[in-house]
Amino acid sequence: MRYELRLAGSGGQGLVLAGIVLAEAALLDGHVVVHSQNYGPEARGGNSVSEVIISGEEIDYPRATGLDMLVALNQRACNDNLPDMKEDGLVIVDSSAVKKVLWGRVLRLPLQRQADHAFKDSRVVNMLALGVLTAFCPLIQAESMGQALTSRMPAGSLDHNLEAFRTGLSMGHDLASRTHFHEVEDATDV
Amino acid sequence: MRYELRLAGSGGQGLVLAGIVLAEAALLDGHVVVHSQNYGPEARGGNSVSEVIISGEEIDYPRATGLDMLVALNQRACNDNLPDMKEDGLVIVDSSAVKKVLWGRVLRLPLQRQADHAFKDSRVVNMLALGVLTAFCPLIQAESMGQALTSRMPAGSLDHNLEAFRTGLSMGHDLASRTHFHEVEDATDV
Amino acid sequence: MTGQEHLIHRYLRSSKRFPHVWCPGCGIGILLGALVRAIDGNGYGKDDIVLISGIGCSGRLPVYLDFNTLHTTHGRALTFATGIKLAKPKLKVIAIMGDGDASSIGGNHLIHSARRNIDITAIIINNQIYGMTGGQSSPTTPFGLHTASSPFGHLEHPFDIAKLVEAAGAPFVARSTVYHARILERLIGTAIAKSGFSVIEVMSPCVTHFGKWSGIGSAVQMMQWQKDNTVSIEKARNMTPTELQGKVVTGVLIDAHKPTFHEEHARISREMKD
Amino acid sequence: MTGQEHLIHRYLRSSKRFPHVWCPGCGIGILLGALVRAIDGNGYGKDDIVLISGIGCSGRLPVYLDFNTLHTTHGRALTFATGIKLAKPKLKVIAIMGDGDASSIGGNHLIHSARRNIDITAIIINNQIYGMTGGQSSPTTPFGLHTASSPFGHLEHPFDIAKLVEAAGAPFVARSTVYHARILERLIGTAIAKSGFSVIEVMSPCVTHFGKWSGIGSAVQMMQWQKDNTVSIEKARNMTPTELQGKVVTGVLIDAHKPTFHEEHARISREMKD
Amino acid sequence: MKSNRVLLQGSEACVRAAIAAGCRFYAGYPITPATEIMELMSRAMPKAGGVFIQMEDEIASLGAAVGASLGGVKAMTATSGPGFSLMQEHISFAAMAEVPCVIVNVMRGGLSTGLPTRPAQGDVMQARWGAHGDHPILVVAPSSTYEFFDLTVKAFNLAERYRSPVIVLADEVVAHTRESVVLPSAHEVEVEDRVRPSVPPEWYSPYRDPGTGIPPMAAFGEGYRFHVTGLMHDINGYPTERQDETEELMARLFNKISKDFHLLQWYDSYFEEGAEVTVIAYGSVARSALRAVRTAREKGMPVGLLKLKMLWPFMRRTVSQYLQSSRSVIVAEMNMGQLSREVKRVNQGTCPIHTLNRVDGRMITPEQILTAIEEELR
Amino acid sequence: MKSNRVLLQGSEACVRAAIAAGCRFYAGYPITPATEIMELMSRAMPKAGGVFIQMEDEIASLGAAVGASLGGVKAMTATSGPGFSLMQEHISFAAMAEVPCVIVNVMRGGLSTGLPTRPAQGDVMQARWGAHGDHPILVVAPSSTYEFFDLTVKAFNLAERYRSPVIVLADEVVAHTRESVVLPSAHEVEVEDRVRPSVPPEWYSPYRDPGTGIPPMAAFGEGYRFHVTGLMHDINGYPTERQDETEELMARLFNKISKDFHLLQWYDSYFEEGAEVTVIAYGSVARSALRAVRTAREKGMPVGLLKLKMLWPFMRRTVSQYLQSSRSVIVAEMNMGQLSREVKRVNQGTCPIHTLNRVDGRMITPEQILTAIEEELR
Amino acid sequence: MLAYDCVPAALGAIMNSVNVYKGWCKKCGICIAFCPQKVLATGADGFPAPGNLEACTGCRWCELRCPDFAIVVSTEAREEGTDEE
Amino acid sequence: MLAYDCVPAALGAIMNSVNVYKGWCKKCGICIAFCPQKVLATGADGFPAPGNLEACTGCRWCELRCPDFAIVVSTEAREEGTDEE
Ligand SMILES: Cc1ncc(C[n+]2csc(CCOP(=O)(O)OP(=O)(O)O)c2C)c(N)n1
Ligand SMILES: Cc1ncc(C[n+]2csc(CCOP(=O)(O)OP(=O)(O)O)c2C)c(N)n1
Ligand code: SF4
Ligand code: SF4
Ligand code: SF4
Ligand code: SF4
Ligand code: SF4
Ligand code: SF4
Ligand SMILES: [Mg+2]
Ligand SMILES: [Mg+2]
Repeated sequence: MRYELRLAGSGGQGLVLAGIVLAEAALLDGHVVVHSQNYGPEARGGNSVSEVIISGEEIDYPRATGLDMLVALNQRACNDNLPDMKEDGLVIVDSSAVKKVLWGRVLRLPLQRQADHAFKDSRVVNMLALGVLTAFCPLIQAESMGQALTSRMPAGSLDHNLEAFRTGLSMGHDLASRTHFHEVEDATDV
Repeated sequence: MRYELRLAGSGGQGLVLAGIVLAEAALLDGHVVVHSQNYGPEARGGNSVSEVIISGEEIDYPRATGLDMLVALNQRACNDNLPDMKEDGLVIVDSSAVKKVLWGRVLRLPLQRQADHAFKDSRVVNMLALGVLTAFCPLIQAESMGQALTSRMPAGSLDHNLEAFRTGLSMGHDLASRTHFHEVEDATDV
Repeated sequence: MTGQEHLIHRYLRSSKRFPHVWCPGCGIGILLGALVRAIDGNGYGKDDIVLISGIGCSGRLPVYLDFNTLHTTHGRALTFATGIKLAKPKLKVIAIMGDGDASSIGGNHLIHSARRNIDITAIIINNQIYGMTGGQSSPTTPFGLHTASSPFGHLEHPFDIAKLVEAAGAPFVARSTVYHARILERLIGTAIAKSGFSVIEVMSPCVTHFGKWSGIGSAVQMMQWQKDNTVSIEKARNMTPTELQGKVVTGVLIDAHKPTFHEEHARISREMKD
Repeated sequence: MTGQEHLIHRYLRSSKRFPHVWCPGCGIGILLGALVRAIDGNGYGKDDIVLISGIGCSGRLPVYLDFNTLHTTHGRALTFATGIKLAKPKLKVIAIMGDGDASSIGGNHLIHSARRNIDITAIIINNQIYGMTGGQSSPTTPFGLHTASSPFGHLEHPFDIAKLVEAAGAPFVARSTVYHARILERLIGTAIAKSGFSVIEVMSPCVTHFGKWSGIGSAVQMMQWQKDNTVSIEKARNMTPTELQGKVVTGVLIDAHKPTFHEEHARISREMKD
Repeated sequence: MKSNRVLLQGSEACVRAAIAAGCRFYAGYPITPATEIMELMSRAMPKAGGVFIQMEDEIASLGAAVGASLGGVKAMTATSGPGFSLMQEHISFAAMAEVPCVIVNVMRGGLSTGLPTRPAQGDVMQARWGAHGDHPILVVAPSSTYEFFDLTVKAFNLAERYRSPVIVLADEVVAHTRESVVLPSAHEVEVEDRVRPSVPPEWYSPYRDPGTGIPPMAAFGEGYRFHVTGLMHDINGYPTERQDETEELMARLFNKISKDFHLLQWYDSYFEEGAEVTVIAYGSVARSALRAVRTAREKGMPVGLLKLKMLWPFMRRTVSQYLQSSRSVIVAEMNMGQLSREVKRVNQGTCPIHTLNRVDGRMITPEQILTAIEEELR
Repeated sequence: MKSNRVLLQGSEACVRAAIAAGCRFYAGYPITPATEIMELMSRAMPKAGGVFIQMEDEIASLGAAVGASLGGVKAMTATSGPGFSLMQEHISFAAMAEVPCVIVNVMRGGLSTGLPTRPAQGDVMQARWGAHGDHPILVVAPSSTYEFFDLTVKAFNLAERYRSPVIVLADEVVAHTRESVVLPSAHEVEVEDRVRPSVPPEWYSPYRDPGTGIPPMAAFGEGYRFHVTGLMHDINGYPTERQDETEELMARLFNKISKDFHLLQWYDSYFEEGAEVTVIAYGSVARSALRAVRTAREKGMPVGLLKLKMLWPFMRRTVSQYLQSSRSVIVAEMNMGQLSREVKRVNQGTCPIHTLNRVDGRMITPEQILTAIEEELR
Repeated sequence: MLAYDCVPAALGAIMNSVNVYKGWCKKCGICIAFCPQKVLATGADGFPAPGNLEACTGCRWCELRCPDFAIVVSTEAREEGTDEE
Repeated sequence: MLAYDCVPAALGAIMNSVNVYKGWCKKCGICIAFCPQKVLATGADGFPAPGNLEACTGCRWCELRCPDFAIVVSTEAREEGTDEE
């Protein structure tokens, strides 16, 4: 069993931290885990990628070989990473930033909007994403995520972030309970 | 035909320059020539060695393999270099500085004394040595030495040096005309 | 039309992707504008200018400009600049360096270029931190500041770069800030025109790292800081050391005359021919 | 018995071959004597002293003395010294460097040690030339001097090393000559006792090379030159720049206080424990 | 077990290992992708009672580390390619003066400034041959967070045991990847310390062979006053040009390590049994290789993996065995072919050697290796 | 003929060659035993209308030389081991930015400061592998005053032809020995110059392959404004991380030289006919070897000598031929065995290879080689 | 996609226009903060937008201090403001 | 072979002796040139030799400035001379 997730977006969206929290949670759940991030050509700006591999046994190759889940927060991040999906992988996108997704199992959520409006803090988009993702990832317990967040986030902003995470989680659960996927839904959507 | 000479003494006695003049003279006489000098562990002080190889054909190995002639201006220089002599090689020493020479064909000349007293310039000892050596070296013309000296010495001190050279030369010729070698003359001289 | 729009676009490399690589509010872009205006104002042709940089955020500057441009190794811009200047003395050689680049790893080349009086204009973009590698302390980081490599407060004392190059022999030394963009432009123009080793220390906000560690904060706050803490050399002359505490003194700090290395070398070469 | 005979022999390594390697009349030996008397005078034990040198004639000094001695690479003595000082702060760390060693290839470490205020005493033996490699010009060679590497006259301007390290932040800077052996000894004693980066520039005749190229000549003439061209800082203060032209100003040039790096580091380490 | 598992970047493991191994001095200069090690050290050293200093450049960093080691404190520095080039003169010094120290080189992409944020293995030959003059060197190469810990501890031990600079040759992937690992606790870590002199100071010669080839090492300031130089020296550390002394020193420098070659064959072997093709790899590429070999075995292909953990001295012995037992060998590296040259050197023509190289700043993938395996077996 | 013969030190020949080859910029820093080259240049450059500058160190020296070359002027520097170590970062830069320049390393004894006034050949591997990251390099090794002239001229030509740093690896014996030689006159020297762009500036891409692998090179300040960087770059010199562009650049950097391997087999062969044993040597050791082989032939022993004049790229082709035609090979070097590793690498087990090494700062003597030959033939 | 957000000179009295190129603007806010006349404000999209353009003196400080060459002032009649540095 | 060329303190008034160790002396002449009392002169063998030892004040300048530790002044009663630097 090997489960691969990738969070992709722009630098500054906190995806590296989100990936680490995710990895930490998986560790708490007793999994073997590897996290890596893509350092773009420039330390700042540009796209940012954070990747987590969860497994029950030693992880040999530490990079994704077929993504079970992709969270993409902008169009380019989505386009660039779709080729790495497993056939039945799940793609979660921010609905306002990602318009076109040539993929079957897609979830579109207004993550950035939620962050900007409900939280008045565009930076919590990573926590919302983590929440949604947790709802769909079979290997991660929400409690472990809470614990991981607590240990990795600065105390001052913890509550705020936890709240965003929980919001994301319920958005996810909500969606999970009513989602049916149909193949290549975007094919006509060009 | 390969003829090897070595001048050995202390740093500051001008032996490197003497060697170069010798090599230059050999060149003027149409020989193939190699000159090398031994840089001691320190740039200054210590012993100094200047070596010339004269040949009619390309010189492969550029270091002495058996000295035809050794000029030694102090005892240590003499001791250190005797092992490199060819069996029938000629050793020329400064008689006041070198007391003991375990060698058959030895010439002892008061070179330093001559420099100090006749020339009131201890530095011309190298020129005196060159002169003597020329008298005994079958491959070098005295005229070529004069020419080489002229091209390699600073104009200001040229006459002075030429004079010392000529003095050495006549000391050498003088000696040459009356020298008979007997084997290991110093054996009893310890 | 007086818009900078046309001026800057005459010099930007259209083939490079914009916006440029620097963070929002980073001072390097402002310096770039001032540099272009200074060069243009002095009337140099594009082919007359060589722009050389080391490695760092500041090192990324030359690639954007349509001059002869060279991005070298960390700390060594001035060594390459020396070679180019001597190979082609007619060229105006400008070296762009970060504070770490110029005064940490490259400190020796800086003082020797000053001593030798090589005809180069050295523009040191002093953001008081290592920007490119992520906010470590540099030789100009203030004592006590917490940074990525001084988590308990910086234990070292900063260089006064201007004083250092003066002591090393630089005949022209000036300092300004990107807030003072117009003065900066004029100082750069003067420095490039000046023959000999000229140094301009440009205080520039690293919003991302210095802003974070110093607590000054945003780009606007960092620019405000520059505005509030700058004193011109003319005013500074009448101020006491206590009054000057914590202030950045700007303007032309040194302006002297000294024969340059390539003039001297040309002299002996001429003598050779005669 | 007051003879130096006993004092120096208490410190010379008997296992080394004497006379030492330096040329007749070379000033390095005189400095060595002064250094030993200063150390002895301060009452340090032999094990308290680490003597570190770079490469050059001056670099050959430590091997003769019965301390902890380290002969490093050209220009880098201060980097090793920094490591030793921080590893063992109780030790008195003295770096012996030539002018080329300290200010050419090693210039950066010199200014950074000064800036950082590492508690090291730097003794720079300034003979204004590269002795060891045979008389090439160094960063302190006078403008115009013909040397083995400036056959048409030196085209570069010399550093004022004392001024340079002052600008870099050194809290103690002094200068003397080997002619003034007693004053030199006292200055060295003061510098070693002083906490922080202390620099002593020692003017020392390179008889063989500087003597030859400058035309000053023999050891005696070079010492005479030192005698005739030296002005104490006290006298110099009342002299005009014109009067000071060509003079070597000696004495304590800077004496300030600044916390040292290892004190600061010890402070944060203590804070860590609390 | 769960409670001991931590999520650590390779760089973090390296720093913890250094502290566990007794390192109490770090001097460095930031450079991608080795900066994390420096930053972590800036926190860790004061906490551990050691000293952290950011130097003006990499030359100074290694100089300071060697100085600290002479002061009796275990010391290290970390850098990447450009900084590693600058350290070469001092590596040669440390080898000559026999000063233990650990240098981590986190390899990044390309020559010159190259691809600073991307992985490569382009400094393998430089780690062996980058410094002037003949000298031996010890180089280990971790392939995971765990190995970064393990081999850093061992690097310190080797440095102390052999009085030698030791290089930890990591790559960007190993340094930056976070992995769940169980690290040994402090008391489980085996730590070696340099042998200190047991004789009184008067008898002490810092470079006299005690029979092992490795002279006991006194620290400065502890009563043993001695001389250290980068010049050729005699047993007392004094400069010499004597032929016998020079020969003796050079022979000892090489022999002190070569006598232990058999102890320095550090590798892991996977699917050795019946392997007709052996993949040889090290560093992060060994991870891709393992995945590829696993897949191949699942498909029934007779393939094994030899993962080298020590690169220099090159393990002729071990590699030769695999060359003899294999029908062919694939050497996969993120460079133009560096360690493969050594494999060829010791091969003596018996076994076909195929190289798989990549220098575009991307990891070699398991698919690439699998393809190569399939070609070998076709 | 007599009148053309001059007595010249190797260093003097090197300087004359540089000037004949068109060198007009020298930046350097004194170091034994390469100081003579610098001192001679300080006189020669102003006379030739070029520029001489003594820099603050070796890093700066090579930086300035590369800068001058970008300004369109042929440039060189010279140093010895410790300084050569310091130059490695800039060698890597010159290789990446493809800037022609010549670096002379007069090898001296030992690692670290070692034996400064004595000869060695300890930097052979460093010349190839001393700088970080993969890159090709060209290295020639003279064995006499004449060859120091000849190979320095050729080094400049190679640098210009391949837009590459080129290293002249001399040793103390070759640099300091004075020999009577006949040097070609200025017009007899064949000089190559870098190809300059023939297209208008608008069309010019400084790193676009024109088919030969070597892009024409414009000088700064002559109308072709372009960008040069040590980062991985595209055909316009702009930084790139793209895989295709990186791969293309790396491939071109290697291919531009490897395509000409057959032209780069520079050697002299002596007593080839019927040689059962071949001695392989280079630099001053080749002189001892020639003497030994001569003596051996006089005694009737079937021995030949292969003197290598180009060390890197290693002449696999030529050496393989000799490995095939010889019953055994002796590689003699003043190091612990460096080039012999390459001989072994290309050997593939067919021919026994014996090494003759010496690292005490003394030349290998003809007697030593003769003894080795006799042993081989016994 | 992104274009010049060009506010043309008003008719008659006011001769200046202040143009922000959103494709390059990074929303650092410097132009807004340091306009001596407080002409600029943050627009709804986060980009700077001229508020009271009438007040603009054409001093060009916004342009000179923009790190991204994303703002351009066009002025036909007025002189540039004096330095207020 | 070479030994201290020891000139002992004269009886009575003069208490100083100036010793030159020829094994280490390099004949640089510094001690001779800078003796304030001109006590030293070049001997026949080129080494420094005390000429008029009576004049010696025991100031030790000869010793302090000898680069080779080859000269030693022994003084029992007198004070060292003051600096004349
Ligand atoms: C030899 C070497 N050492 C270290 C680095 C890594 N490095 C790149 S930029 C930089 C410092 C940047 O700081 P600064 O010079 O102040 O420029 P800034 O980024 O602040 O503009 C460092 C240490 C390098 N590229 N090369
Ligand atoms: C890296 C390196 N470059 C050059 C040298 C050669 N070198 C040895 S000593 C020296 C200069 C000596 O001059 P200085 O430092 O003034 O000392 P001095 O001999 O005058 O006392 C040089 C260039 C070296 N040993 N190492
Ligand atoms: S990191 Fe700092 S210096 Fe670098 S671009 Fe960002 S703000 Fe500017
Ligand atoms: S060369 Fe100069 S500095 Fe060196 S020992 Fe001789 S006199 Fe002294
Ligand atoms: S030109 Fe001046 S007044 Fe007008 S908007 Fe810009 S800064 Fe404000
Ligand atoms: S200063 Fe420039 S980048 Fe910043 S907000 Fe204004 S227009 Fe945008
Ligand atoms: S002690 Fe003084 S007076 Fe006596 S000989 Fe020496 S220098 Fe002269
Ligand atoms: S000063 Fe010393 S070395 Fe010089 S002559 Fe006098 S005793 Fe001899
Ligand atoms: Mg900076
Ligand atoms: Mg000097």
